[in-house]
Formats: sequence, structure tokens, C-alpha cells
Amino acid sequence: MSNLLEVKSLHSLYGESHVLHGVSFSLDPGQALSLMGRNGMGKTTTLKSILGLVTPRSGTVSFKGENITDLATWQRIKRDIAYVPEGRGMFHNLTVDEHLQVAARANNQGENVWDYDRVLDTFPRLKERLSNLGTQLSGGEQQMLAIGRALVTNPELLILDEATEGLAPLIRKEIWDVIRTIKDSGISTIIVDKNIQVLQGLCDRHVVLVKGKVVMNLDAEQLQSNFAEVEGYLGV
Amino acid sequence: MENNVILETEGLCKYWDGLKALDDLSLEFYDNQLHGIVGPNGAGKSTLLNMLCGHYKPTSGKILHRGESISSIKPFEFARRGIGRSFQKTNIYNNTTCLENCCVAVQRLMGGSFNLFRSRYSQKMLDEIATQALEKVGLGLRRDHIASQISYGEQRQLEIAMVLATSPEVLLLDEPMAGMGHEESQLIIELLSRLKKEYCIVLVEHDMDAIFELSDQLTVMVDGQHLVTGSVDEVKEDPRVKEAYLGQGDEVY
Amino acid sequence: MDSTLFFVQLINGLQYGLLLFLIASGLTLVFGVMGILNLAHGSMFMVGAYLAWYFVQQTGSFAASAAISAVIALLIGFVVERTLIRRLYKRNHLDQVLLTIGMIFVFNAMQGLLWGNDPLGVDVPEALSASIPLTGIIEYPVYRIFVALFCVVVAVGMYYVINKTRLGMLIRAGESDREMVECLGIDINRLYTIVFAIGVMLSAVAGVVAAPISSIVPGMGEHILITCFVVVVIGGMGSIKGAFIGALMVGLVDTFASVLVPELSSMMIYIFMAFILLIKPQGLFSS
Amino acid sequence: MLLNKRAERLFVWVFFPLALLMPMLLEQNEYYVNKLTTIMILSIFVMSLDYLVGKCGLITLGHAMFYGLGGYLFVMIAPEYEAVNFWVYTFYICAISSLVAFVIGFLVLRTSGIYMIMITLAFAQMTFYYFSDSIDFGGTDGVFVYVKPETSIFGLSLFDLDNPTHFYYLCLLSLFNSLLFFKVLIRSRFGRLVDAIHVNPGRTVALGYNIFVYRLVSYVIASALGAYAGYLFTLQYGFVNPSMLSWTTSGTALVMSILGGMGSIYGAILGTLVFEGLQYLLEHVTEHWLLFMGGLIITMVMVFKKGIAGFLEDLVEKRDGK
Amino acid sequence: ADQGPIKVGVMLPFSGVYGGLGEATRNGLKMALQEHAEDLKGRDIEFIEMDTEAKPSRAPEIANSLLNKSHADFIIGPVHSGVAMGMIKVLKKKDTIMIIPNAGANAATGPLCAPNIFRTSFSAWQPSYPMGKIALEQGFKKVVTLSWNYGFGKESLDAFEESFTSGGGEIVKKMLIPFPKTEFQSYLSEIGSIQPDAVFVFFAGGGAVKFVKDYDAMGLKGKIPLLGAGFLTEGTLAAQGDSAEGVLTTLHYADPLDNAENNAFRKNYSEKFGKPSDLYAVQGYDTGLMIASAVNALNGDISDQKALINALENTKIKSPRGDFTFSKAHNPIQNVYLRRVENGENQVVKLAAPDLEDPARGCLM
Ligand SMILES: Nc1ncnc2c1ncn2[C@@H]1O[C@H](COP(=O)(O)OP(=O)(O)OP(=O)(O)O)[C@@H](O)[C@H]1O
Ligand SMILES: Nc1ncnc2c1ncn2[C@@H]1O[C@H](COP(=O)(O)OP(=O)(O)OP(=O)(O)O)[C@@H](O)[C@H]1O
Ligand SMILES: [Mg+2]
Ligand SMILES: [Mg+2]
Repeated sequence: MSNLLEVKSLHSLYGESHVLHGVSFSLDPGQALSLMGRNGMGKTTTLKSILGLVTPRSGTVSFKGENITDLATWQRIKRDIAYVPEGRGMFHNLTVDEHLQVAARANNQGENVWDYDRVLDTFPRLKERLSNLGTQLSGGEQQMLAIGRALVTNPELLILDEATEGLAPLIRKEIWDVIRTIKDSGISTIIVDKNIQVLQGLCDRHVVLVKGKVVMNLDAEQLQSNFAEVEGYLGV
Repeated sequence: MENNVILETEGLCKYWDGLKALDDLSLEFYDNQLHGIVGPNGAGKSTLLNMLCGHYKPTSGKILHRGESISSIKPFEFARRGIGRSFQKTNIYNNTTCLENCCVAVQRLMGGSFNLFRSRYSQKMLDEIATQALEKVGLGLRRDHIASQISYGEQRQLEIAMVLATSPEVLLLDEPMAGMGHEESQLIIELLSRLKKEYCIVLVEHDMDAIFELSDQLTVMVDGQHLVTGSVDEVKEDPRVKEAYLGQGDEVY
Repeated sequence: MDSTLFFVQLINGLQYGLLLFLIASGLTLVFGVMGILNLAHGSMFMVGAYLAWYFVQQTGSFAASAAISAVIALLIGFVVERTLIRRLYKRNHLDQVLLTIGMIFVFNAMQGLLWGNDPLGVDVPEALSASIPLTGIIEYPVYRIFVALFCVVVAVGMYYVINKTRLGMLIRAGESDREMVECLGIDINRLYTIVFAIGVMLSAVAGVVAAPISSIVPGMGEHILITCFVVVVIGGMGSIKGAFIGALMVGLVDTFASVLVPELSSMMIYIFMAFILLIKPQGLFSS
Repeated sequence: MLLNKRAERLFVWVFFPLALLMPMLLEQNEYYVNKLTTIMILSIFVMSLDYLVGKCGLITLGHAMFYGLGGYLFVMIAPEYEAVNFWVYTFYICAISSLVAFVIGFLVLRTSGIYMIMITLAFAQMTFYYFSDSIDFGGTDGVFVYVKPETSIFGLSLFDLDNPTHFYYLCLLSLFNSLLFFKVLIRSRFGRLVDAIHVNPGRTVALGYNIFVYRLVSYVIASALGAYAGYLFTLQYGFVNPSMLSWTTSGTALVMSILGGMGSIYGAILGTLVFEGLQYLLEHVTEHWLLFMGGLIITMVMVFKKGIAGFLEDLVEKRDGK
Repeated sequence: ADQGPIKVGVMLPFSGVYGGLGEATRNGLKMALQEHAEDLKGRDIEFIEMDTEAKPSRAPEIANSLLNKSHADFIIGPVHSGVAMGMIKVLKKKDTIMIIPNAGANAATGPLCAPNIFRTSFSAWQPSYPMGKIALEQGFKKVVTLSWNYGFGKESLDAFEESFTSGGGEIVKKMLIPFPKTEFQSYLSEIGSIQPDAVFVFFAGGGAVKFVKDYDAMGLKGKIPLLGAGFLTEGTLAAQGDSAEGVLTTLHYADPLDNAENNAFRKNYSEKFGKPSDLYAVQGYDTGLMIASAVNALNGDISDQKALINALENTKIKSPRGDFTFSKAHNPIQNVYLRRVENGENQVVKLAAPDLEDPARGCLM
């Protein structure tokens, strides 16, 4: 049984404050995993620890069976992981066009399904704004660009932190459709979002974090049966 | 309940070299009402808000505050007139406590900002008002935490607390619920439904549940153009709105 | 001023402006584009000039000297970034001020130790030592024309790389958000080391090219440093086009001020800069 | 509490009593007394810059303009061969330089960041060249002040400025007052705004503050104090030279302030003391002092992440923690 | 009388642009005192060296340190005129002797002259004044003058102008260039369009190198004669190369000056320090001679300042530049030579002004 991603008892700290207390979960190829929890429970920190943006004090992260805990962020990304950060991470001095160009690449299998044009077709709004700087975009447009910038790297694992925040309902639906397409094409995803209904329909695994600990780790059916409890954890 | 027009726009336009981010918008915002604004991404909602608070200068058109044109006054004077705003992108004082964040806001009303000698800690009342603002948004427990070290959602709450602390009469809120958890959102919704009895609130939000629940008036914008303004029910049923913004209503999104 | 003199002064101004761009090019890259506040830029210019002198003495060939000096500068840049600058990215800009001022001290001391304090000169390379008659009795040295052309080549090259290539985009993106660039799978540390080293090399190459038409003296870097900042800032941070136009403007202003308003000529470029910044607080072409 | 860091209190309690005793410990050795006086004058100057840069976030490379102006103003307005009153002229000089700062600040503060650094530099360079080109003020050679002011207030003369020890105490007092002044200022309501504007100017505007005015007030205060330091420096030896106005003077002050720990105010004294002290020591040990000075500065940037003050604070905290 | 060592404070720039000058001066000084060790009547010399970095604002502090901490008997320095002003402020009328081995500001032995201040070099007036007459002799009627816009430069141009215009010459244009700017193209172009009979300049060090090279590169060399105060070609000839050939300058010294003292001095100096001597070494050397001869005259007892000043005033120095004495204002009364650059050396053409005395305007001594 080979996992795509395996996170084992991560402990992460910001300075002195201990945020993750042994987070473990794993993700199979092609699966979508949702990371749920209230504000401040450590979802973003978990993602950052996976990516090496936060250095865990202990614990391991393995990707495709390889221990990547000690690799630099860019080396992990090079193994075909893409990241849409919370807050979008726009470059203030690059245009929309450049955001996409600078990121675009075929993945390690040589696939280039999500190329520049396809992303623009998916988000026609961006096409009209090609020569604007990233920070001149509206909030939602920035979000689209952030997702687009992740897609053009043709990832095997896509990590989305609050990717639908600030999007209009129609666009949000489109994004979910895109994610579903991505998933169907065999790409794995980790999604942080607050819309449980959607996550329920989309994801194969659900991990609930409370104060930096995994309190529930469920598959789709288990979620169904424990829905109320999960909602309790999320404060719905 | 009396419904005065507090804020008004007349033929407001904002062009970003060639792009009409906002085109000929005329709206009225009433006291003691919550005016929701929705529209697809890039419709010009934030742009509108940014002009209402003086952050951007209109390309043309007028903004009237209690009947008086204020399109040409300085940004800080908008706030002095009681027009407070929160930002779409979190915009707080990162390195100090939540309390201190709100104190800055409260102090504008309390005065003494040019007092070079009097200690900033000397007036209890200032602290109290600031604390109340924090408690209103449910951040009471985070009072003495450093703002950069609370979570994103909490920062959003702080964002609102700061606006409240300035005791505005108009509240311009740009996606205050974005990134907030359910419980916190619920808290804000409750808060806003209380506040709208005292303030004129302009709310931009993509969270439809919240917008529908809260709005007394709802404006839909598309591509910088005004599409429709009316009560929630009127707007919900408008086919153009469904097409441009909401979708057919059968999605769970 | 009659029209021929005007014409000559115009050439002088443009030529000086181009030279200024060349001298400022390293700063434009390292400070303007990458956002590293390197006050030791002037020292690198000085080092370039001294290296040029030294290797001309050793090899007898200006071209060889230029090549060796460029490589040495590249190495210096590499080492400085790896050992020092790299540790400061996460910290305040002002720490970079402190660091690079410390570096100025060290470079100045080394210069004194290695090459002494007497003024030195490098001869114009034989192949370019001719002059062409201009007007009246004035001649124009071919080497200066060569320098001007060289500057244009550097300017065009830089503009192309920074604005049109993926590499250039990455460098700019790095100035905006290093972490995010890493999240695109780029080894930002290595990229910045290389680009910083290239910036240092550009500064030093400017020193090499300017050596035959300047006097090589201690402290030559500090005098030019401020002018370089003026150039970059007038143009607007991060804009190659801006730096280029800024340099030309400064060259022209300085040249014509010294002829037309000699009493004010010492202040003129500062008056000019203040004026520009009061009209455009972000410089002429800032993004 | 006024001094809110333990390290800060520690420093103040050690430094000032020691400084009080210094002339006695040095047995009135005029040189050392003078040297320390210079350091204290510089500290005042650096402190005013530290407030501006570290506290207000207004980075300037033109602060020496006011330092020089303090000296030149005295030469300009005081009669050449007559002892004027020190306090009256302190007032004049601070008032005039405030006025100058007001006008220049009005222009300069429209920009920010590197652009502000450069435009402050521009104004400083203009003044620099004005004085170095001027015939009336001795050009690059500078001018002398022949008669030092007397210091009587209400007929009571506390200090004899020709006596180095007296002058020392005057400067020590000035330094202490500057520190106190800034500490009170920072703790004040105005200080809260200064902090807020430094951290997030945009937000402060949105809260309804005219941040320009607060910045201008800070700029004027710091400039006036900088001019006062320049005035003291001029009086110490009775010599004014355009190099007081040069950008390297601003740069060195900036270095001292960063070294001390930006925005900590008392760090300005630390930074000046360490910088001047090191230079003094190294100069006496080796002709290549520049090399070692440079090396030490580089080492200190690497080691002290928040300047010497920050280092001390961490040290004290760590000790307390154990 | 105290018999401890004689303390000699040295305040010179050892780093930066003027570093080379400071070093040469110090070498000359030490060499003279060693050569004349027996004149010191058994007293040792203790040197206290301070780097001025040529920064005027630090000058009072350093001078003060030599005066009050080291209690120096003599303070030698500086190179830079602005520094000299700062030193004089502190040292004037104090119980130490200040000897200026280079800085030429007229004021030092003019309005600011004092009994305890001496100068072994020159006043800015001295090297330039004779050039006016030379220019007239050569038949130049219209001259452009040019220098950096600072004290020394302006004083040099004024001195030239004084003698040149009083003899009927005309200064068609006076150009003052911001210090330390070395971008001369626009000025040279203007000279090219004015086409004067000759150009008189004051530059030193790096500026001199650059100016002479640019003058050549712009095609002016050989068409319009270039005259200058001697600093234009002092210590810069190697860097100037061929461009300097034919330049005429006036100065109180020239390296190839043929007299017994100079020949011995140059030989000894280059043997001792492994490099050729220069003007600044000579000036330092003469400062040493001056101290030695005064100590000798007083038989080693220098405790009486009046007597010491008297002895210093009356020394006649057998200098490599030719013998010289001191004026009332304590500035050398010395020969000024006309020199032409030939084969990379300042060859003496003739004696331009024998025993020239600075007018010492404003000195009340
Ligand atoms: N830079 C930081 N320094 C110190 N503490 C931090 C920092 N960033 C986050 N924290 C703390 O770590 C905890 C986890 O934060 P994290 O951002 O991972 O939460 P989250 O689950 O993503 O929340 P949200 O839904 O609000 O984004 C929070 O309590 C927060 O206060
Ligand atoms: N500074 C700017 N320069 C150029 N174009 C801009 C600028 N700011 C906004 N725009 C453009 O104006 C349009 C309106 O933007 P605005 O931010 O008002 O949208 P919005 O309705 O708030 O959208 P969202 O819901 O996504 O936040 C967008 O297309 C945006 O790209
Ligand atoms: Mg998060
Ligand atoms: Mg928006």
C-alpha cells in the first residue's frame, strides 16, 4: 500500500508557541483530502509544514514513499506539488500574464495538460486582465490567478488553502468543478475550506483538527455517519 | 424608524486606464439599514467601497454625505465624518495587542492624540471602550494577544472590532466573513443584525446566506454596472441576477 | 551658447548619462530589481577600476584585464552573498545598510593595503585610442564613443532579461515574495546568489570600463554612489527603462547646469531630483 | 512604566550615575572629558535620528542637515564678538530649525521609503553645497565661533562653557533630558499614533487620522533636537565646517543608531558609545583600523539581530527566565 | 628643564584620498629627526600618530587629544586645509607648537596667524602668484582659469589672477567646479569654443590626473597651453602618462632640483623607504629639520615657549627645495620654480620667483 503523502506526528512551533501536536494522516494517489477545523486550529500550519515553509520540530513528511522532511521547499514543489496559499501570495510587480508564464511548466511525467491557454480559458476573467499587476486585481480575480498559477505547474498534488474564499457563487461553483475535474484526472488534492457540504461530496478523506491535534480522520462514509459530531467540532 | 439618506452616490465612475471598474453608479444608503452589495468578481464592489471611504478618488461623479458633496475631501476626513471601513485584505497593526489595535481607533474620538506628554495608559475609559469593541466581535479572550499571532479568522474579527471602535455612523465592510469559521461568521451576522439598527451599513460579501439574511436592500453589480437594487426577495428572483451571479440556485455552493 | 557648442554639450551630456547608467547598472539590478540595499556598490566600482589597473600592469592587455576582473568580481559577489547578504533577507532593510557600510570600510582598507593611496591611471586600449575631430579644435575620443555604445548594449540586455525573460520575472517575483517563488519550485537562494554576483560584476565592469577615462583613487566609489542612487530613484525603483532615462537626464542636467548656471551646478542634480520626486513621488517609471 | 524594558532600566541606572562621576574618575583629564562630551552630543543627535527612523519609520539620509544647521545658524545670527545667552540662543536655534524642518518636512513627507531617503538627502546636499560654496561662511574651510555664550538664567549662571567639565555636565543633562523627553513622548497618546503610523499608515488613515500632520510634528521635533546637538557641537570647540552637513555624517549617525538597536532610543547612546569607543581603541592600536572596524561592524550585524539594545534585552530576559 | 622625550604629535591622513600624502610627510619627518639625532641633545622623540581621515569635523577633537591627553610639545599637521582650521581653533595660543607641513589655506598664516603656529609648506598664494608673470612673459593675453570650488582652489586662482591682470592680462572666464566632481567634458568643450591663449588650473591628486588626461583626449593639448599650480603634476605623472608632457607649472620644489641637499635627500629617502621621495616628503623633512634645529639652538631645553618660538622663527632651513627662512607670519620665504613636464618628470625651467614672501594679509603679528 503506497501512500502518495504521509504525514507522521508533526510537531510545529512558532517561536515558543506550540501549534501542531503530532498531526498524522495520509493520502492515497488520486484522493482528495479535506482538512477541517475552526479558525486557528492549525490547518494552515499543517500545510506549511508539509511544504517546508514551517520547519517542524519533529515528525516526518513523505511523498511517494520518499522522506522529504529535510528537503527545501522548492525541492518538494519540484516533485510536482502545487500550493495555493491563504492570502493568495500575489507578486506586486508581475502582471497576470507573467504570473502564469513564470510558473508554467510540464510536470515530471512530461505532461502539460494545464497549460497557459487552458488556465485562461477556465478563468476568462483573467484573460481580460492580462496586463494588470497581480495586486491590482480584485480579491476574487487574485484568487483565480493563484489557482491558475498552481494549475499551470501540472501538479500531482494540489494544496488549496481557502481557495474559494472571496469568490462569487458562480465562480465558486466553477472552481469546484475544476477541482473535481482535476481529481478525476488523477491529481490528488488537499483542501482547506469551510464549506462542508461541498467537501463532503468531493473528498475521500476528512481530517478534523482541534488545537493542533487530529481528532477525527474519516472516509466519506464515516463522515456521513458522524456528520453531527464533525459539525460540532467546526462550530456549525 | 426614520430612514434618512446618509450616503449617496451620483453618477460615480472609476476608470483604470481604459477599464471601467465602476460606471455611472447612483445609489442611496439609508440610516439604520444594511445595504448589501453583491456581484461577480471584479464587478467593482471593492472599488465602490474604496471610493466611499475616500481611499480612491472618483474619475467622475459625486459622493454625498448628508447631502453634502465630499468627493474631494481627504481620505482621513471620511473617517472623521463617521465613515468607517474594514478591508478585504487583513489590515491591522501586526506587532501590538488586539487591545492596542482598538485603542488607536478609540483614541480618535477621545482626543489627545497631539498630547505629547500624557501617558497613553492613563485613561481607563479608553481601554474599556476598546475592550467592549473586542467583546462585541467575540475577541474578548484575545485582548492581550499580539495581533500577528492570532489566526486569520480572528484577524478578520479584529478588523471589524477596529471599525466599531471608531463609533462610526456608516460602516463599510468588505467581505468581513471571508476566511471566518461558521461560528465566527454566525457571531458576525448576529452582530451586524444588531448593529444595523443603529448604523448605516454597507456590506460586500459573497456569503449568500449572510447577505440574504441581513440585507434590507440589496444591490447587484456586474462589470462595473448597476444591475438591480431592491429587497432581498426581489433581487433573488430576478433572472438577470441568477444568470450573472447566483446560478440557478440548485447548487449547494 | 552657440549652436555648435550646444551640440557638443549635448553629446557630452548624453555620453556622461550613458556612463552613469553603466555605473548604476549594478545598483539598478541589486537594489532596484532585487531590493537589496547595497551601499557597497560604489566599492565594487572602485574594486573594478583597481583590478583593471592591476591586471593591465600584469598582462599588458586591457581586454584580458577586463575579463579577469569580471571573473574576480563575480566571485566576490558570490562569496559576499553566500556568507553575508543571505542571512539578512529576512531582516530589516536597515541591517543591510549597516552590513554594507561595514563592507565599505573593509573594501577601502583592503584597497589601501593592496594598492596604496596614490592616484593611478589606466591607458586607453591601443585599438580605441584615436580621436575624431568634432568642431573647432575639439576632438572626441573614440574610447568614449565605445563606452557609450557599450552602455547601450548593457541597457538593452538588462531590459530584455529583466522584462522579457522568465529569469527576469523570477528575479522580480523574488523581490515581491521570496517564499512564494520557492513555492513555484525555484531555488530562490541560488537564483539570488547568482543574480547578486552578476550585479556585483556589473558594478565592477563599470569600474573597469570607466578606468581609462577616470582617475583611480581611494574613495572613488563613495562619490559615485550617491549619483547612482539618484539615477535609480529618479527612474523609479525596479525599472530598467527608468534608470536609463534617469541616467540620461542626470547627465544632461549636470552638463548643462555646469555651463548655464555654474553657481548652482553643485546642487543641480539634487534640485532636479527633489523636483522630480515632488511631482512623481515614486520616480518616473516605477511599477 | 516609562522605561518598559528591564535592560533599559539597567542601562539607565548604570550609565547616568557613572557618567555623573566620570569627570571625577578621570581626574578632570581634559581630553577624556572632552571626548565623552563629544560622544554625548553625538548621542543626542543619533537619538533624534533613532526616533525618526526607528520609531516613526521615516528614514532620512539628510539628518546631518539639521546638525550642521545648528552650528551655522549660531554663526549666522549671533554677534561675532559678544557673549550671547545660551538659553536664548538655544531657543532661537531650535525655533528656526523647526521652521526649516516644517517647510522641508512639508515637501519631503509626501514621499516614502527609499524616495524619502533620497529627497532628504537632496535637501541636505543642497545645504551642504550652499555652505561649502559660500564665501561668507568660510566655504570648505569652515568658520570659527570666537566667543562662547554665557548661561545665566535669572542672573544665575550655572555653567561656564569654557570649562570643559561644566560643558560636560551641560551635555550630560541635555542627553538625559532628551532620553526622558523621548520616553515620555513615546508613552504618550501621540506616541501611540506614532507607533500606529509606523506599523500601518494606510490603516491609520482609514481610522480618520491625518497622518501627515503627525509625521510632520515628529519630523520637526527630531530636527530641532538634531539642530540642538549641532549647536552644542559647535560650541564645544567653536568650529563649524560644512562636513557636519555631509551625507557621511548622516550615514554614520544612521549606522550608530542601527547598531544600537533601531527605535529603542537608549540604544542610540549604546550605538554611539560602542562605535566611537571602538574607533578610538582601534585607531590607537593599528593604522589599519578601518579594516577591523569594518570587520567588527559586519560581525555585529550578524550577531545582534536587533542591535545592541535588542541583544541586551534578550540577555536580561534569558537570565530572568532561568 | 624636563629631560623626558620630546613629544611630537602627528595629525595626518593615513587613509583615503590623502593617505599617500600623509604617509610621505610622516616619512620625511622621521627621516629628518633621525638624521639630526645629535641636534636633539640626547633627548628622545616620542611620536603620537593620529589619522585625521581628512575630516574637518574630527579635527578639534584629535588636536585636543594631542594637546590635553598626550601633552605634545609639537603637533605636526595637517594635509587638508579644513582640518587645519579645526586644529588652529584648538591649538591657537596654547602651549604647544603647531607646524603645518602642507595645508595651504592663506588664513593659517594670515588672519589666523599666531605665535605658536608655523608652516613649512606654502600658502596657497605662493605657488600660483608667480605664474601670472610667467604667462605674460609667454605672451598670453587671454586666459581661462579653472579649479575645484573650494578654498585652496579659489585662493590659487585669485593669486594667479592678481599678478596676471595687474600685468595687463585678462581672465576671460573663471570656472569653479563642484568638489570633488571629475567630469570635465563640458568645461573642456567650453574652453575649446572660447579658444583662449592659455588655461590656468588648480587641481591635485585624482582630479589632476583626470583633468590632464581629459585635456589631452579632447584634443586641447598642444593647441592651448596648460598652466597650473605645481600640484597638477605632483605625484600624478605616472598616472597621467604622455598626456602631461609639456604642462607648465610653478611650485616651491621640483623633484629633479639640482642641489646638494636635494640629491642627498632623494637618495637617502628612496633607500630608506624603497620608493622615490616627493614634495610631501620634503615638506615633512623640513618640518623635522626645523624641530631639530630649534632644539639644538636651545640646547635641548624647550620648556620656555617664548624662547622656543624665537628659535623657530630664526632658523634658516637648508632644505632640498633650497634654503628658506620664515616670515613674520611664520610662513616660508622661499623660491618658486617654473617647471615643465618632460619625459615624465617636472624639469626645472627656471627660478620663477626667488625668496617669495606671502603677503600675509590680515595677520596682526
Ligand atoms: N506567525 C505566527 N506566529 C505565531 N503564532 C502563529 C503564527 N501564525 C499562526 N499562529 C498561531 O498558530 C495557530 C494556528 O494557526 P493557523 O494559521 O495554522 O490556523 P488555521 O487553522 O489555518 O486558521 P484559519 O482558519 O483562521 O486560517 C493559531 O493559534 C495562530 O494564533
Ligand atoms: N489599482 C488598480 N489598477 C487597475 N485595475 C484595478 C485596480 N484595482 C482594481 N482594478 C480592477 O477593477 C475591477 C474591479 O475591482 P474590484 O476590486 O472593485 O472588484 P470586486 O467587485 O471587489 O471583486 P471581488 O469580489 O473579486 O473582490 C477589477 O477588474 C480589477 O482588476
Ligand atoms: Mg489558515
Ligand atoms: Mg473586492
